[in-house]
Amino acid sequence: MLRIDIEQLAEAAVVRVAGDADMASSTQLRDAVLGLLENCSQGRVVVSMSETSYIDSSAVASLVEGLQLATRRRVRFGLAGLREGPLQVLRSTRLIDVFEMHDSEEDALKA
Amino acid sequence: MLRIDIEQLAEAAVVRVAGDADMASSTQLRDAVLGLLENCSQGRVVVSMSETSYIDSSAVASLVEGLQLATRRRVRFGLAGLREGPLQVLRSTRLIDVFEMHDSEEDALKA
Amino acid sequence: MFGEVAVRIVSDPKWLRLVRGVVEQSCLGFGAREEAATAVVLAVNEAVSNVIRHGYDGDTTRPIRIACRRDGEMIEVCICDHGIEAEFLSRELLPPDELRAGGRGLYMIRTLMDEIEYRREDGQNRMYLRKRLLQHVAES
Amino acid sequence: MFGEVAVRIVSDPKWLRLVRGVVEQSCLGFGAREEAATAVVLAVNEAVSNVIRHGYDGDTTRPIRIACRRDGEMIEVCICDHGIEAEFLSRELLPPDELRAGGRGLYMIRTLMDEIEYRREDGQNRMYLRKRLLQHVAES
Ligand SMILES: Nc1ncnc2c1ncn2[C@@H]1O[C@H](COP(=O)(O)OP(=O)(O)O)[C@@H](O)[C@H]1O
Ligand SMILES: Nc1ncnc2c1ncn2[C@@H]1O[C@H](COP(=O)(O)OP(=O)(O)O)[C@@H](O)[C@H]1O
Repeated sequence: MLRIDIEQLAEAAVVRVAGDADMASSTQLRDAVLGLLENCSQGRVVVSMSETSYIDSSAVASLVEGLQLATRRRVRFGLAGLREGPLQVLRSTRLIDVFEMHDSEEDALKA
Repeated sequence: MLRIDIEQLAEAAVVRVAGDADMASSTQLRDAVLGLLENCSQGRVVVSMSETSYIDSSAVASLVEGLQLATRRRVRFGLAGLREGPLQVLRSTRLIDVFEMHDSEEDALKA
Repeated sequence: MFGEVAVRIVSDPKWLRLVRGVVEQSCLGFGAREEAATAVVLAVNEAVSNVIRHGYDGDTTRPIRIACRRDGEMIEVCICDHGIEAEFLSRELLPPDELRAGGRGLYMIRTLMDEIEYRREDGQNRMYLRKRLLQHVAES
Repeated sequence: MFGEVAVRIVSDPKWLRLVRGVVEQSCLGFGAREEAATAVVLAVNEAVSNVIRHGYDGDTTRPIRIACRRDGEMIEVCICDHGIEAEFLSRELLPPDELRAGGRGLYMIRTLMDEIEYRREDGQNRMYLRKRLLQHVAES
Protein backbone atom coordinates (compact mmCIF):
# COMPACT_ATOMS: atom_id res chain seq x y z
CA MET A 1 0.00 0.00 0.00
CA LEU A 2 3.03 2.26 0.43
CA ARG A 3 5.59 2.78 -2.30
CA ILE A 4 8.79 4.59 -1.46
CA ASP A 5 11.24 5.71 -4.11
CA ILE A 6 14.48 7.53 -3.33
CA GLU A 7 16.24 9.61 -5.94
CA GLN A 8 19.69 11.05 -5.23
CA LEU A 9 20.18 14.30 -7.12
CA ALA A 10 23.36 16.41 -7.16
CA GLU A 11 22.26 18.70 -4.32
CA ALA A 12 19.49 16.79 -2.61
CA ALA A 13 17.91 13.40 -2.07
CA VAL A 14 14.20 13.14 -2.80
CA VAL A 15 12.09 10.54 -0.97
CA ARG A 16 8.83 10.04 -2.88
CA VAL A 17 6.11 8.49 -0.77
CA ALA A 18 3.03 7.12 -2.55
CA GLY A 19 -0.03 5.55 -0.93
CA ASP A 20 -1.19 5.19 2.67
CA ALA A 21 1.34 5.47 5.51
CA ASP A 22 -0.43 3.94 8.49
CA MET A 23 0.48 1.47 11.23
CA ALA A 24 0.72 -1.28 8.61
CA SER A 25 3.31 0.55 6.57
CA SER A 26 4.91 3.48 8.36
CA THR A 27 7.98 1.52 9.49
CA GLN A 28 8.79 1.39 5.78
CA LEU A 29 8.76 5.17 5.76
CA ARG A 30 10.83 5.34 8.93
CA ASP A 31 13.42 2.88 7.60
CA ALA A 32 13.72 4.74 4.31
CA VAL A 33 14.08 8.20 5.86
CA LEU A 34 16.42 7.23 8.70
CA GLY A 35 18.46 4.89 6.47
CA LEU A 36 18.97 7.70 3.98
CA LEU A 37 19.90 10.26 6.64
CA GLU A 38 22.37 7.92 8.25
CA ASN A 39 24.33 8.04 5.03
CA CYS A 40 24.11 11.82 4.65
CA SER A 41 26.07 14.65 6.14
CA GLN A 42 25.14 18.14 5.04
CA GLY A 43 23.14 18.46 1.83
CA ARG A 44 19.39 18.11 1.99
CA VAL A 45 16.49 15.68 1.99
CA VAL A 46 13.05 16.44 0.55
CA VAL A 47 10.16 14.12 1.40
CA SER A 48 7.85 14.45 -1.57
CA MET A 49 4.26 13.65 -0.58
CA SER A 50 2.02 14.68 -3.46
CA GLU A 51 1.11 11.00 -3.90
CA THR A 52 0.71 10.33 -0.18
CA SER A 53 -2.99 9.87 0.42
CA TYR A 54 -2.92 9.17 4.15
CA ILE A 55 -0.60 9.53 7.13
CA ASP A 56 -1.33 8.56 10.72
CA SER A 57 0.43 9.51 13.94
CA SER A 58 3.03 6.78 13.48
CA ALA A 59 4.00 8.23 10.10
CA VAL A 60 4.17 11.66 11.73
CA ALA A 61 6.46 10.14 14.35
CA SER A 62 8.74 8.82 11.59
CA LEU A 63 8.91 12.28 10.04
CA VAL A 64 9.72 13.83 13.43
CA GLU A 65 12.51 11.30 13.92
CA GLY A 66 13.76 12.16 10.46
CA LEU A 67 13.80 15.86 11.29
CA GLN A 68 15.73 15.24 14.49
CA LEU A 69 18.35 13.06 12.86
CA ALA A 70 18.65 15.56 10.01
CA THR A 71 19.28 18.38 12.49
CA ARG A 72 22.00 16.37 14.20
CA ARG A 73 23.64 15.64 10.86
CA ARG A 74 23.26 19.21 9.59
CA VAL A 75 21.06 18.04 6.75
CA ARG A 76 18.26 20.35 5.63
CA PHE A 77 14.97 18.44 5.84
CA GLY A 78 11.72 19.48 4.18
CA LEU A 79 8.29 18.18 3.20
CA ALA A 80 6.74 18.92 -0.19
CA GLY A 81 3.39 18.74 -1.93
CA LEU A 82 1.20 17.63 0.98
CA ARG A 83 -2.45 16.93 0.27
CA GLU A 84 -5.29 18.14 2.48
CA GLY A 85 -5.53 14.93 4.57
CA PRO A 86 -1.87 14.78 5.65
CA LEU A 87 -1.96 18.55 6.26
CA GLN A 88 -4.90 18.07 8.61
CA VAL A 89 -2.88 15.46 10.53
CA LEU A 90 0.08 17.82 10.92
CA ARG A 91 -2.30 20.57 11.98
CA SER A 92 -4.07 18.40 14.54
CA THR A 93 -0.72 17.36 16.04
CA ARG A 94 0.47 20.98 15.98
CA LEU A 95 3.56 20.10 13.99
CA ILE A 96 2.73 22.15 10.94
CA ASP A 97 5.18 24.91 11.88
CA VAL A 98 7.92 22.54 12.91
CA PHE A 99 8.64 21.29 9.40
CA GLU A 100 9.97 23.22 6.44
CA MET A 101 7.07 22.95 4.00
CA HIS A 102 6.90 23.44 0.25
CA ASP A 103 3.97 23.37 -2.13
CA SER A 104 5.74 21.05 -4.54
CA GLU A 105 8.92 19.05 -5.05
CA GLU A 106 10.06 21.61 -7.63
CA ASP A 107 9.55 24.49 -5.19
CA ALA A 108 11.44 22.58 -2.51
CA LEU A 109 14.43 21.97 -4.75
CA LYS A 110 14.56 25.61 -5.80
CA ALA A 111 14.22 27.00 -2.26
CA MET B 1 -23.10 9.49 -6.30
CA LEU B 2 -24.33 9.62 -9.90
CA ARG B 3 -24.09 12.73 -12.04
CA ILE B 4 -25.85 12.78 -15.40
CA ASP B 5 -25.31 15.53 -17.90
CA ILE B 6 -27.06 15.63 -21.28
CA GLU B 7 -25.66 17.64 -24.16
CA GLN B 8 -27.68 18.06 -27.34
CA LEU B 9 -25.36 18.44 -30.33
CA ALA B 10 -26.43 19.05 -33.95
CA GLU B 11 -26.44 15.37 -34.92
CA ALA B 12 -26.56 13.54 -31.61
CA ALA B 13 -27.40 13.80 -27.94
CA VAL B 14 -24.64 12.79 -25.52
CA VAL B 15 -25.58 11.45 -22.07
CA ARG B 16 -22.53 11.68 -19.80
CA VAL B 17 -22.76 9.41 -16.78
CA ALA B 18 -20.29 9.98 -13.92
CA GLY B 19 -20.02 7.95 -10.72
CA ASP B 20 -21.63 4.73 -9.51
CA ALA B 21 -24.87 3.52 -11.09
CA ASP B 22 -26.26 0.99 -8.64
CA MET B 23 -29.64 0.25 -7.07
CA ALA B 24 -29.44 3.57 -5.20
CA SER B 25 -29.05 5.62 -8.35
CA SER B 26 -29.84 3.72 -11.54
CA THR B 27 -33.41 5.05 -11.80
CA GLN B 28 -31.72 8.40 -12.42
CA LEU B 29 -29.96 6.84 -15.40
CA ARG B 30 -33.19 5.22 -16.60
CA ASP B 31 -35.15 8.46 -16.30
CA ALA B 32 -32.49 10.43 -18.16
CA VAL B 33 -32.10 7.94 -21.02
CA LEU B 34 -35.80 7.18 -21.50
CA GLY B 35 -36.81 10.82 -21.04
CA LEU B 36 -34.35 11.85 -23.71
CA LEU B 37 -35.43 9.12 -26.14
CA GLU B 38 -39.09 9.94 -25.73
CA ASN B 39 -38.33 13.33 -27.19
CA CYS B 40 -36.25 11.99 -30.06
CA SER B 41 -37.15 10.55 -33.41
CA GLN B 42 -34.29 9.54 -35.65
CA GLY B 43 -30.86 11.03 -34.89
CA ARG B 44 -28.68 9.34 -32.30
CA VAL B 45 -27.91 9.02 -28.64
CA VAL B 46 -24.46 8.27 -27.22
CA VAL B 47 -24.16 7.23 -23.56
CA SER B 48 -20.68 8.38 -22.59
CA MET B 49 -19.33 6.29 -19.72
CA SER B 50 -15.65 7.13 -19.33
CA GLU B 51 -16.47 8.58 -15.89
CA THR B 52 -18.79 5.72 -14.91
CA SER B 53 -16.97 3.76 -12.24
CA TYR B 54 -19.61 1.13 -11.50
CA ILE B 55 -22.77 -0.31 -13.04
CA ASP B 56 -24.92 -3.08 -11.60
CA SER B 57 -27.60 -5.21 -13.24
CA SER B 58 -30.26 -2.52 -12.69
CA ALA B 59 -28.14 -0.02 -14.63
CA VAL B 60 -27.70 -2.63 -17.35
CA ALA B 61 -31.49 -3.04 -17.40
CA SER B 62 -31.86 0.73 -17.91
CA LEU B 63 -29.46 0.61 -20.84
CA VAL B 64 -31.35 -2.33 -22.35
CA GLU B 65 -34.60 -0.40 -22.02
CA GLY B 66 -32.91 2.55 -23.68
CA LEU B 67 -31.77 0.39 -26.57
CA GLN B 68 -35.26 -1.01 -27.07
CA LEU B 69 -36.96 2.37 -27.03
CA ALA B 70 -34.29 3.73 -29.38
CA THR B 71 -34.92 0.90 -31.82
CA ARG B 72 -38.66 1.61 -31.80
CA ARG B 73 -38.00 5.28 -32.41
CA ARG B 74 -35.36 4.65 -35.06
CA VAL B 75 -32.72 6.38 -32.99
CA ARG B 76 -29.18 5.02 -33.17
CA PHE B 77 -28.04 4.15 -29.65
CA GLY B 78 -24.43 3.56 -28.58
CA LEU B 79 -22.21 3.30 -25.53
CA ALA B 80 -18.80 4.94 -25.37
CA GLY B 81 -15.65 4.87 -23.28
CA LEU B 82 -16.50 2.03 -20.90
CA ARG B 83 -14.00 1.23 -18.16
CA GLU B 84 -12.97 -2.31 -17.26
CA GLY B 85 -15.55 -2.74 -14.45
CA PRO B 86 -18.65 -1.88 -16.49
CA LEU B 87 -17.25 -3.94 -19.39
CA GLN B 88 -17.01 -6.94 -17.07
CA VAL B 89 -20.67 -6.46 -16.13
CA LEU B 90 -21.76 -6.40 -19.78
CA ARG B 91 -19.63 -9.44 -20.44
CA SER B 92 -21.02 -11.38 -17.50
CA THR B 93 -24.59 -10.61 -18.62
CA ARG B 94 -23.68 -11.51 -22.22
CA LEU B 95 -24.86 -8.17 -23.51
CA ILE B 96 -21.53 -6.98 -24.80
CA ASP B 97 -22.44 -7.73 -28.44
CA VAL B 98 -25.93 -6.32 -28.16
CA PHE B 99 -24.81 -2.72 -27.82
CA GLU B 100 -22.99 -0.57 -30.34
CA MET B 101 -19.74 0.14 -28.49
CA HIS B 102 -17.11 2.81 -29.01
CA ASP B 103 -13.78 3.38 -27.32
CA SER B 104 -14.51 7.05 -26.70
CA GLU B 105 -17.18 9.72 -27.09
CA GLU B 106 -15.18 11.22 -29.97
CA ASP B 107 -15.02 7.88 -31.79
CA ALA B 108 -18.75 7.40 -31.27
CA LEU B 109 -19.61 10.79 -32.75
CA LYS B 110 -17.38 10.18 -35.76
CA ALA B 111 -18.70 6.67 -36.44
CA MET C 1 -4.92 -17.04 10.25
CA PHE C 2 -6.60 -14.61 7.89
CA GLY C 3 -9.48 -13.77 10.17
CA GLU C 4 -12.84 -12.53 9.02
CA VAL C 5 -14.16 -9.16 8.01
CA ALA C 6 -17.85 -8.56 8.58
CA VAL C 7 -20.00 -5.55 7.92
CA ARG C 8 -23.52 -4.95 9.14
CA ILE C 9 -25.81 -2.41 7.55
CA VAL C 10 -29.47 -1.63 7.38
CA SER C 11 -31.14 -2.44 4.07
CA ASP C 12 -30.80 1.00 2.52
CA PRO C 13 -29.33 1.02 -1.02
CA LYS C 14 -27.20 4.00 -0.04
CA TRP C 15 -24.89 1.59 1.78
CA LEU C 16 -24.18 -0.57 -1.28
CA ARG C 17 -21.14 1.51 -2.15
CA LEU C 18 -19.71 0.98 1.31
CA VAL C 19 -20.33 -2.77 1.04
CA ARG C 20 -18.51 -2.86 -2.29
CA GLY C 21 -15.54 -1.09 -0.71
CA VAL C 22 -15.41 -3.51 2.21
CA VAL C 23 -15.69 -6.58 0.00
CA GLU C 24 -13.02 -5.32 -2.38
CA GLN C 25 -10.56 -4.49 0.41
CA SER C 26 -11.27 -7.81 2.12
CA CYS C 27 -10.65 -9.83 -1.00
CA LEU C 28 -7.37 -8.02 -1.64
CA GLY C 29 -6.43 -8.46 2.03
CA PHE C 30 -7.12 -12.17 1.72
CA GLY C 31 -4.77 -12.36 -1.23
CA ALA C 32 -7.17 -12.22 -4.19
CA ARG C 33 -6.04 -10.64 -7.42
CA GLU C 34 -7.75 -7.50 -8.71
CA GLU C 35 -9.83 -9.42 -11.25
CA ALA C 36 -11.17 -11.95 -8.74
CA ALA C 37 -11.88 -9.17 -6.25
CA THR C 38 -13.89 -7.28 -8.88
CA ALA C 39 -15.93 -10.39 -9.66
CA VAL C 40 -16.75 -10.95 -5.98
CA VAL C 41 -17.69 -7.28 -5.56
CA LEU C 42 -20.09 -7.45 -8.53
CA ALA C 43 -21.72 -10.65 -7.27
CA VAL C 44 -22.11 -9.48 -3.67
CA ASN C 45 -23.57 -6.17 -4.85
CA GLU C 46 -26.25 -8.09 -6.79
CA ALA C 47 -26.99 -10.44 -3.90
CA VAL C 48 -27.36 -7.60 -1.40
CA SER C 49 -29.47 -5.57 -3.84
CA ASN C 50 -31.74 -8.62 -4.17
CA VAL C 51 -32.10 -8.89 -0.41
CA ILE C 52 -33.14 -5.23 -0.23
CA ARG C 53 -35.46 -5.38 -3.23
CA HIS C 54 -37.01 -8.83 -2.84
CA GLY C 55 -36.09 -10.23 0.56
CA TYR C 56 -37.13 -7.06 2.41
CA ASP C 57 -39.45 -5.70 -0.31
CA GLY C 58 -37.70 -2.33 -0.28
CA ASP C 59 -37.85 -1.75 3.47
CA THR C 60 -34.69 0.27 4.18
CA THR C 61 -34.48 -0.39 7.92
CA ARG C 62 -33.79 -4.13 8.16
CA PRO C 63 -30.44 -5.72 9.03
CA ILE C 64 -28.06 -7.30 6.54
CA ARG C 65 -24.73 -8.79 7.49
CA ILE C 66 -21.97 -9.46 5.00
CA ALA C 67 -19.02 -11.52 6.22
CA CYS C 68 -15.90 -12.25 4.18
CA ARG C 69 -13.30 -14.84 4.96
CA ARG C 70 -10.68 -16.91 3.34
CA ASP C 71 -11.32 -20.64 3.35
CA GLY C 72 -8.26 -22.41 1.98
CA GLU C 73 -7.92 -21.42 -1.65
CA MET C 74 -11.35 -19.80 -1.69
CA ILE C 75 -12.76 -16.43 -0.72
CA GLU C 76 -16.13 -16.97 0.92
CA VAL C 77 -18.70 -14.24 1.41
CA CYS C 78 -21.77 -14.96 3.51
CA ILE C 79 -24.78 -12.68 3.16
CA CYS C 80 -27.21 -13.04 6.03
CA ASP C 81 -30.66 -11.47 6.34
CA HIS C 82 -34.09 -11.97 7.93
CA GLY C 83 -36.09 -11.42 4.74
CA ILE C 84 -38.51 -13.79 3.01
CA GLU C 85 -37.27 -17.21 2.07
CA ALA C 86 -35.42 -17.16 -1.21
CA GLU C 87 -36.10 -20.35 -3.11
CA PHE C 88 -34.78 -18.69 -6.21
CA LEU C 89 -31.75 -20.92 -6.58
CA SER C 90 -33.99 -23.42 -8.34
CA ARG C 91 -34.98 -20.96 -11.06
CA GLU C 92 -33.75 -21.28 -14.58
CA LEU C 93 -31.04 -18.96 -15.78
CA LEU C 94 -31.66 -16.08 -18.12
CA PRO C 95 -30.98 -17.27 -21.65
CA PRO C 96 -28.01 -15.23 -22.87
CA ASP C 97 -28.66 -12.08 -24.90
CA GLU C 98 -32.38 -12.02 -24.27
CA LEU C 99 -33.40 -8.41 -24.40
CA ARG C 100 -35.59 -8.09 -21.36
CA ALA C 101 -35.03 -5.53 -18.68
CA GLY C 102 -34.25 -6.92 -15.23
CA GLY C 103 -33.69 -10.49 -14.18
CA ARG C 104 -29.94 -10.43 -14.66
CA GLY C 105 -28.72 -10.31 -11.07
CA LEU C 106 -28.75 -14.04 -10.36
CA TYR C 107 -27.27 -14.72 -13.76
CA MET C 108 -24.36 -12.41 -12.96
CA ILE C 109 -23.84 -14.04 -9.59
CA ARG C 110 -23.68 -17.53 -11.11
CA THR C 111 -21.38 -16.45 -13.91
CA LEU C 112 -18.98 -14.62 -11.62
CA MET C 113 -18.74 -17.04 -8.69
CA ASP C 114 -17.39 -20.58 -8.49
CA GLU C 115 -19.81 -21.87 -5.84
CA ILE C 116 -23.16 -20.69 -4.50
CA GLU C 117 -24.94 -22.13 -1.51
CA TYR C 118 -28.19 -21.06 0.09
CA ARG C 119 -29.51 -22.04 3.52
CA ARG C 120 -32.62 -21.09 5.42
CA GLU C 121 -32.11 -21.50 9.19
CA ASP C 122 -34.05 -20.08 12.14
CA GLY C 123 -35.85 -17.55 9.98
CA GLN C 124 -32.57 -16.36 8.51
CA ASN C 125 -31.30 -16.55 4.95
CA ARG C 126 -27.66 -17.28 4.43
CA MET C 127 -26.21 -17.09 0.97
CA TYR C 128 -22.61 -18.24 0.57
CA LEU C 129 -20.72 -17.04 -2.46
CA ARG C 130 -17.31 -18.60 -3.10
CA LYS C 131 -14.56 -17.69 -5.50
CA ARG C 132 -11.30 -19.54 -6.09
CA LEU C 133 -8.22 -17.41 -5.56
CA LEU C 134 -6.30 -19.12 -8.33
CA GLN C 135 -8.13 -19.64 -11.58
CA HIS C 136 -7.13 -23.10 -12.75
CA VAL C 137 -6.20 -23.04 -16.38
CA ALA C 138 -8.17 -25.62 -18.31
CA GLU C 139 -5.94 -28.40 -19.64
CA SER C 140 -6.06 -28.66 -23.40
CA MET D 1 -34.01 6.13 10.72
CA PHE D 2 -30.34 6.24 9.75
CA GLY D 3 -29.50 2.79 10.99
CA GLU D 4 -26.06 1.65 11.98
CA VAL D 5 -23.03 0.47 10.08
CA ALA D 6 -20.74 -1.91 11.88
CA VAL D 7 -17.57 -3.61 10.78
CA ARG D 8 -15.77 -6.42 12.53
CA ILE D 9 -12.15 -7.26 11.83
CA VAL D 10 -9.31 -9.11 13.46
CA SER D 11 -6.59 -6.94 14.93
CA ASP D 12 -4.30 -6.95 11.92
CA PRO D 13 -3.08 -3.49 10.81
CA LYS D 14 -3.68 -4.53 7.22
CA TRP D 15 -7.41 -3.92 7.79
CA LEU D 16 -6.98 -0.28 8.88
CA ARG D 17 -7.46 0.93 5.34
CA LEU D 18 -10.74 -0.94 5.09
CA VAL D 19 -11.88 0.52 8.41
CA ARG D 20 -11.07 4.02 7.16
CA GLY D 21 -13.13 3.41 4.05
CA VAL D 22 -16.12 2.15 6.04
CA VAL D 23 -15.99 5.03 8.50
CA GLU D 24 -15.70 7.62 5.75
CA GLN D 25 -18.61 6.20 3.76
CA SER D 26 -20.71 5.88 6.91
CA CYS D 27 -20.13 9.47 7.94
CA LEU D 28 -21.03 10.70 4.47
CA GLY D 29 -24.08 8.42 4.45
CA PHE D 30 -25.15 9.88 7.79
CA GLY D 31 -24.94 13.36 6.34
CA ALA D 32 -21.53 14.55 7.52
CA ARG D 33 -19.57 16.96 5.39
CA GLU D 34 -16.24 15.92 3.89
CA GLU D 35 -14.22 17.75 6.54
CA ALA D 36 -16.04 16.20 9.50
CA ALA D 37 -15.83 12.77 7.87
CA THR D 38 -12.06 13.16 7.46
CA ALA D 39 -11.68 14.11 11.11
CA VAL D 40 -13.65 11.06 12.27
CA VAL D 41 -11.62 8.80 9.97
CA LEU D 42 -8.34 10.11 11.40
CA ALA D 43 -9.51 9.70 14.99
CA VAL D 44 -10.92 6.19 14.51
CA ASN D 45 -7.75 5.11 12.73
CA GLU D 46 -5.71 6.20 15.76
CA ALA D 47 -8.06 4.55 18.24
CA VAL D 48 -8.06 1.23 16.36
CA SER D 49 -4.27 1.37 15.92
CA ASN D 50 -4.00 1.85 19.70
CA VAL D 51 -6.18 -1.18 20.35
CA ILE D 52 -3.95 -3.30 18.10
CA ARG D 53 -0.68 -1.92 19.47
CA HIS D 54 -1.49 -1.51 23.16
CA GLY D 55 -4.81 -3.21 23.91
CA TYR D 56 -3.82 -6.44 22.14
CA ASP D 57 -0.05 -5.91 22.33
CA GLY D 58 0.38 -6.52 18.61
CA ASP D 59 -1.57 -9.78 18.46
CA THR D 60 -3.12 -9.74 14.97
CA THR D 61 -5.84 -12.33 15.57
CA ARG D 62 -8.15 -10.68 18.12
CA PRO D 63 -11.57 -9.18 17.38
CA ILE D 64 -12.31 -5.47 17.02
CA ARG D 65 -15.73 -4.09 16.22
CA ILE D 66 -16.29 -0.59 14.92
CA ALA D 67 -19.89 0.63 14.81
CA CYS D 68 -20.99 3.96 13.35
CA ARG D 69 -24.35 5.58 13.84
CA ARG D 70 -26.00 8.92 13.79
CA ASP D 71 -27.29 10.14 17.13
CA GLY D 72 -29.25 13.34 16.59
CA GLU D 73 -26.80 15.95 15.38
CA MET D 74 -23.81 13.77 16.20
CA ILE D 75 -21.95 10.99 14.46
CA GLU D 76 -21.02 8.37 17.04
CA VAL D 77 -18.40 5.69 16.48
CA CYS D 78 -18.03 2.92 19.04
CA ILE D 79 -14.81 0.89 19.07
CA CYS D 80 -15.17 -2.33 21.00
CA ASP D 81 -12.40 -4.79 21.89
CA HIS D 82 -11.39 -7.41 24.47
CA GLY D 83 -7.91 -6.04 25.09
CA ILE D 84 -6.36 -4.79 28.34
CA GLU D 85 -8.15 -2.09 30.23
CA ALA D 86 -7.33 1.33 28.85
CA GLU D 87 -7.20 3.81 31.69
CA PHE D 88 -5.40 6.19 29.39
CA LEU D 89 -8.16 8.77 29.29
CA SER D 90 -6.78 10.15 32.55
CA ARG D 91 -3.37 10.86 31.03
CA GLU D 92 -2.20 14.32 30.34
CA LEU D 93 -2.14 15.57 26.77
CA LEU D 94 0.99 15.94 24.75
CA PRO D 95 2.18 19.53 25.07
CA PRO D 96 1.92 21.00 21.56
CA ASP D 97 5.02 21.06 19.35
CA GLU D 98 7.08 18.86 21.60
CA LEU D 99 9.49 17.02 19.36
CA ARG D 100 9.23 13.50 20.64
CA ALA D 101 8.40 10.58 18.41
CA GLY D 102 5.15 8.78 19.24
CA GLY D 103 2.54 9.65 21.78
CA ARG D 104 0.41 11.70 19.42
CA GLY D 105 -2.51 9.36 18.79
CA LEU D 106 -4.63 10.33 21.79
CA TYR D 107 -3.83 13.97 21.23
CA MET D 108 -5.13 13.72 17.67
CA ILE D 109 -8.28 11.96 18.84
CA ARG D 110 -9.05 14.66 21.38
CA THR D 111 -8.34 17.48 18.97
CA LEU D 112 -10.45 16.01 16.21
CA MET D 113 -13.49 14.80 18.14
CA ASP D 114 -16.11 16.71 20.12
CA GLU D 115 -16.73 14.05 22.77
CA ILE D 116 -14.85 10.98 23.97
CA GLU D 117 -16.19 8.38 26.34
CA TYR D 118 -14.59 5.21 27.59
CA ARG D 119 -16.27 2.28 29.37
CA ARG D 120 -15.00 -1.02 30.63
CA GLU D 121 -17.81 -3.60 30.83
CA ASP D 122 -17.69 -7.40 31.09
CA GLY D 123 -14.05 -7.54 30.07
CA GLN D 124 -14.73 -5.37 27.03
CA ASN D 125 -13.48 -1.91 26.22
CA ARG D 126 -15.86 0.47 24.53
CA MET D 127 -14.58 3.78 23.31
CA TYR D 128 -17.18 6.20 21.98
CA LEU D 129 -16.01 8.97 19.69
CA ARG D 130 -18.54 11.67 18.83
CA LYS D 131 -18.43 14.46 16.27
CA ARG D 132 -21.04 17.16 15.72
CA LEU D 133 -22.38 17.27 12.19
CA LEU D 134 -22.72 21.03 12.19
CA GLN D 135 -19.79 22.96 13.50
CA HIS D 136 -21.28 25.79 15.54
CA VAL D 137 -19.61 29.06 14.66
CA ALA D 138 -18.26 30.74 17.76
CA GLU D 139 -20.11 33.94 18.51
CA SER D 140 -17.81 36.94 18.47
N1 LIG E 1 -32.92 -12.33 -1.73
C1 LIG E 1 -34.04 -12.71 -2.42
N2 LIG E 1 -35.18 -12.98 -1.74
C2 LIG E 1 -36.28 -13.34 -2.40
N3 LIG E 1 -36.36 -13.48 -3.74
C3 LIG E 1 -35.28 -13.23 -4.48
C4 LIG E 1 -34.06 -12.84 -3.86
N4 LIG E 1 -33.14 -12.68 -4.85
C5 LIG E 1 -33.76 -12.94 -6.00
N5 LIG E 1 -35.05 -13.28 -5.81
C6 LIG E 1 -36.03 -13.65 -6.87
O1 LIG E 1 -35.32 -14.02 -8.05
C7 LIG E 1 -35.70 -13.19 -9.16
C8 LIG E 1 -34.54 -12.95 -10.10
O2 LIG E 1 -33.57 -12.12 -9.46
P1 LIG E 1 -32.52 -11.31 -10.35
O3 LIG E 1 -31.92 -12.22 -11.36
O4 LIG E 1 -31.55 -10.64 -9.44
O5 LIG E 1 -33.36 -10.23 -11.15
P2 LIG E 1 -34.25 -8.99 -10.66
O6 LIG E 1 -33.83 -8.65 -9.28
O7 LIG E 1 -33.90 -7.93 -11.65
O8 LIG E 1 -35.66 -9.46 -10.77
C9 LIG E 1 -36.26 -11.93 -8.54
O9 LIG E 1 -37.16 -11.26 -9.37
C10 LIG E 1 -36.92 -12.46 -7.26
O10 LIG E 1 -38.19 -12.96 -7.52
N1 LIG F 1 -6.40 0.92 23.51
C1 LIG F 1 -5.45 1.10 24.44
N2 LIG F 1 -5.25 0.16 25.38
C2 LIG F 1 -4.30 0.32 26.30
N3 LIG F 1 -3.49 1.40 26.39
C3 LIG F 1 -3.63 2.38 25.48
C4 LIG F 1 -4.61 2.29 24.46
N4 LIG F 1 -4.53 3.41 23.72
C5 LIG F 1 -3.54 4.16 24.25
N5 LIG F 1 -2.97 3.56 25.32
C6 LIG F 1 -1.87 4.08 26.13
O1 LIG F 1 -1.78 5.50 25.92
C7 LIG F 1 -0.47 5.86 25.44
C8 LIG F 1 -0.55 7.03 24.49
O2 LIG F 1 -1.19 6.65 23.27
P1 LIG F 1 -0.95 7.48 21.94
O3 LIG F 1 -1.14 8.92 22.25
O4 LIG F 1 -1.84 6.93 20.88
O5 LIG F 1 0.56 7.29 21.55
P2 LIG F 1 1.42 5.99 21.14
O6 LIG F 1 0.46 4.94 20.70
O7 LIG F 1 2.28 6.49 20.03
O8 LIG F 1 2.19 5.61 22.38
C9 LIG F 1 0.09 4.60 24.82
O9 LIG F 1 1.48 4.57 24.79
C10 LIG F 1 -0.53 3.51 25.71
O10 LIG F 1 0.26 3.33 26.86
